[in-house]
Amino acid sequence: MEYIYAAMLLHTTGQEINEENVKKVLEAAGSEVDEARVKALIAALEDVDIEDAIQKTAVAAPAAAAA
Amino acid sequence: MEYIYAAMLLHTTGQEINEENVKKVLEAAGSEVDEARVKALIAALEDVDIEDAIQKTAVAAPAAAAA
Amino acid sequence: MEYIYAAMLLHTTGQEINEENVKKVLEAAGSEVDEARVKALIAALEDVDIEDAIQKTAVAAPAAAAA
Amino acid sequence: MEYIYAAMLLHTTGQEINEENVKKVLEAAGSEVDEARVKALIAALEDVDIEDAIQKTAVAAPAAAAA
Amino acid sequence: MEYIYAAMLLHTTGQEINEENVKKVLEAAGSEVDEARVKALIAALEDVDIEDAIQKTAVAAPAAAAA
Amino acid sequence: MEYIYAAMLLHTTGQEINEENVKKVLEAAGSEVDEARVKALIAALEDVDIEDAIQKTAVAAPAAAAA
Amino acid sequence: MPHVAEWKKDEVASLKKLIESHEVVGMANLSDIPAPQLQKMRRSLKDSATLKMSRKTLMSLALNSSDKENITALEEHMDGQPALIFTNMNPFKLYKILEGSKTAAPAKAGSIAPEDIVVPKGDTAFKPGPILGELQKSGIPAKIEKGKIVITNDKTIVAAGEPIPRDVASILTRLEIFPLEVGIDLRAAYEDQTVYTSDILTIDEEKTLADIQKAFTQGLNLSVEAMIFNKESVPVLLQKAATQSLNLALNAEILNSKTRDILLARAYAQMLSVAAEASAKDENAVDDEIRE
Repeated sequence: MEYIYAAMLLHTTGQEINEENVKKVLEAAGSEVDEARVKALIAALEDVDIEDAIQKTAVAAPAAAAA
Repeated sequence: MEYIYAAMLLHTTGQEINEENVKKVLEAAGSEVDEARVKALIAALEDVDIEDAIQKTAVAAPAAAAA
Repeated sequence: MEYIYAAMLLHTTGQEINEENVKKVLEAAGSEVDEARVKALIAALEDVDIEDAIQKTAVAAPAAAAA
Repeated sequence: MEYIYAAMLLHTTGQEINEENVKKVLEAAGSEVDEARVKALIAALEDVDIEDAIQKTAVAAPAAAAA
Repeated sequence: MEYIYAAMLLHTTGQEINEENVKKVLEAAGSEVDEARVKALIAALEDVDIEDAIQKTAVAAPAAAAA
Repeated sequence: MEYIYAAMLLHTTGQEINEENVKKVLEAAGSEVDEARVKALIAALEDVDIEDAIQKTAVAAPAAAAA
Repeated sequence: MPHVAEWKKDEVASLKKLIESHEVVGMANLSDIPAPQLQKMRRSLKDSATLKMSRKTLMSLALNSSDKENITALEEHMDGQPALIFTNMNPFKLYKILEGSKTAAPAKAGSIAPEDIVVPKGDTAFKPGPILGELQKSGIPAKIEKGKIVITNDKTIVAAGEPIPRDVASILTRLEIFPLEVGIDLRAAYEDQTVYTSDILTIDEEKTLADIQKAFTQGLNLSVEAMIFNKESVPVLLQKAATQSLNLALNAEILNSKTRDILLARAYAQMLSVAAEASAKDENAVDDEIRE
């Protein structure tokens, strides 16, 4: 999940989710970065409103976490 | 939330969750770091089984949620 | 999902899931192949026991959502 | 299942699911193609809405997980 | 399903499930017999324990897998 | 079950489920036909909507799986 | 037949004619059917069957005079108030129709209970009075509650196959429980050298329905298991393939249009979960946004 965590981290801090930033975060976390996966991540997230995606999907999360 | 993501990122890459590492990740993500919060987080996470907390969560598929 | 389907197809026929094979299958299916996504796919699958990953339900119950 | 994956792949890439295309995909995946099975598959798909069948999965699968 | 019912019928009456018998049954049922499908049927059933297979719930399968 | 299978076969091929046809199918399957059972079957099926019964099964099965 | 009256000869001849001209000849028992009900049944059968009541001896004569092989076996099934039924429909179907047209009737002293007769628990319409004693005497657990006689437990008062005692019959009628069935009771039917008795003629429609569903399920199971493609198995196989593919994509964390939202939400949910545990230790470990 580190690629996704990196994206979420950048989303939370308000930074742009681009190749450079994702790589920077992953490297800071000591991860060996796979360029292809970074590219795929960026491509997949390009048109996505993360806030929206989380809200739409996360109904189960708090309940499950509380369980 | 960025503090938590940073910790999870470190957890996933297998790095130690200590002040230095958390700060490094947060800075890479362009975040201004609050030292007190980092300290509190690290202390609190000492007694938390992150893997366990992660496993506990469940996410419903959007289609399923809509059903 | 075509990249996943291609991987599943190769897995089922017992072929190696590598760049060349994935591309061959996707092209045969008339897909425009994005090299980066193929590479990302292969990288993501590298550490995964496919047989295992196929069986493990990755999405949570709607019951949880309702709870 | 390779015949099924071939059909799903063609469906996803928007290609027609006909004998020629299914065979092409299967051969690209290194599979020995049984013409009779391809014919049976195509005949069966004439009455089946793939999108519909797949959509049902999203709902059924998590429910199954709850069992 | 007529090919399957023909096979199940022969299985129940204790007759061999071979091309000749399957064709005979299908023709008696007024079906136009597709030789290729008969061959495919017989090939597919060769390695299957019919008694066992008819009991295995096909639809609930994902549930079982997930359980 | 051979009497039921014979009826299902005729239903699938679109033939009328009458004494003559059921007997023809059973004989083709090498079964010794008991006239009384054929007659009982026909009488029992007269008020049964096979298609409906099948549909109910098909619906019940995933529902059961989901339960 | 030297001393046989002319009308009897005519009746035998007419019965014989009916026997010869129908594929199916049934022997029924019309005991206990009130006349108006019998009229009604006769009318409803009009197009599909003919019902003829006659003396036993005349029916025997007619059966014995028939050329149909083995039809005299029907004589063994002359019970009560016998009648012959003539039809061309499947004897099983005839039986089904006749059974279906039976109606509930009050208990009669000495009648055999066709099944267990149960007095259900619950309120009765009776005000307190001597009937309470009568109920109790018949073995029905009754008491007075809020000014009414109430039956406290379900009670099987006559077991299947037992005769109904006189006092029980009267109580049942007063309770408006009608445990008997009246109607044309088809004892046996002849068709094509075979006499089918009522036990054989009984069709279990529910079992037939269940068998159909079983056959379909078995066929589907076999199709899926053996990967035989037909329009029933292919949707199941597609679902299986789609589920497995989705599982793989999610478990391998491969982002595409189908998995993206789920994976993002999963990361978020995991973060919340970790945050919840961290804040349980020290609430300053997390920021305000999460604490809300």
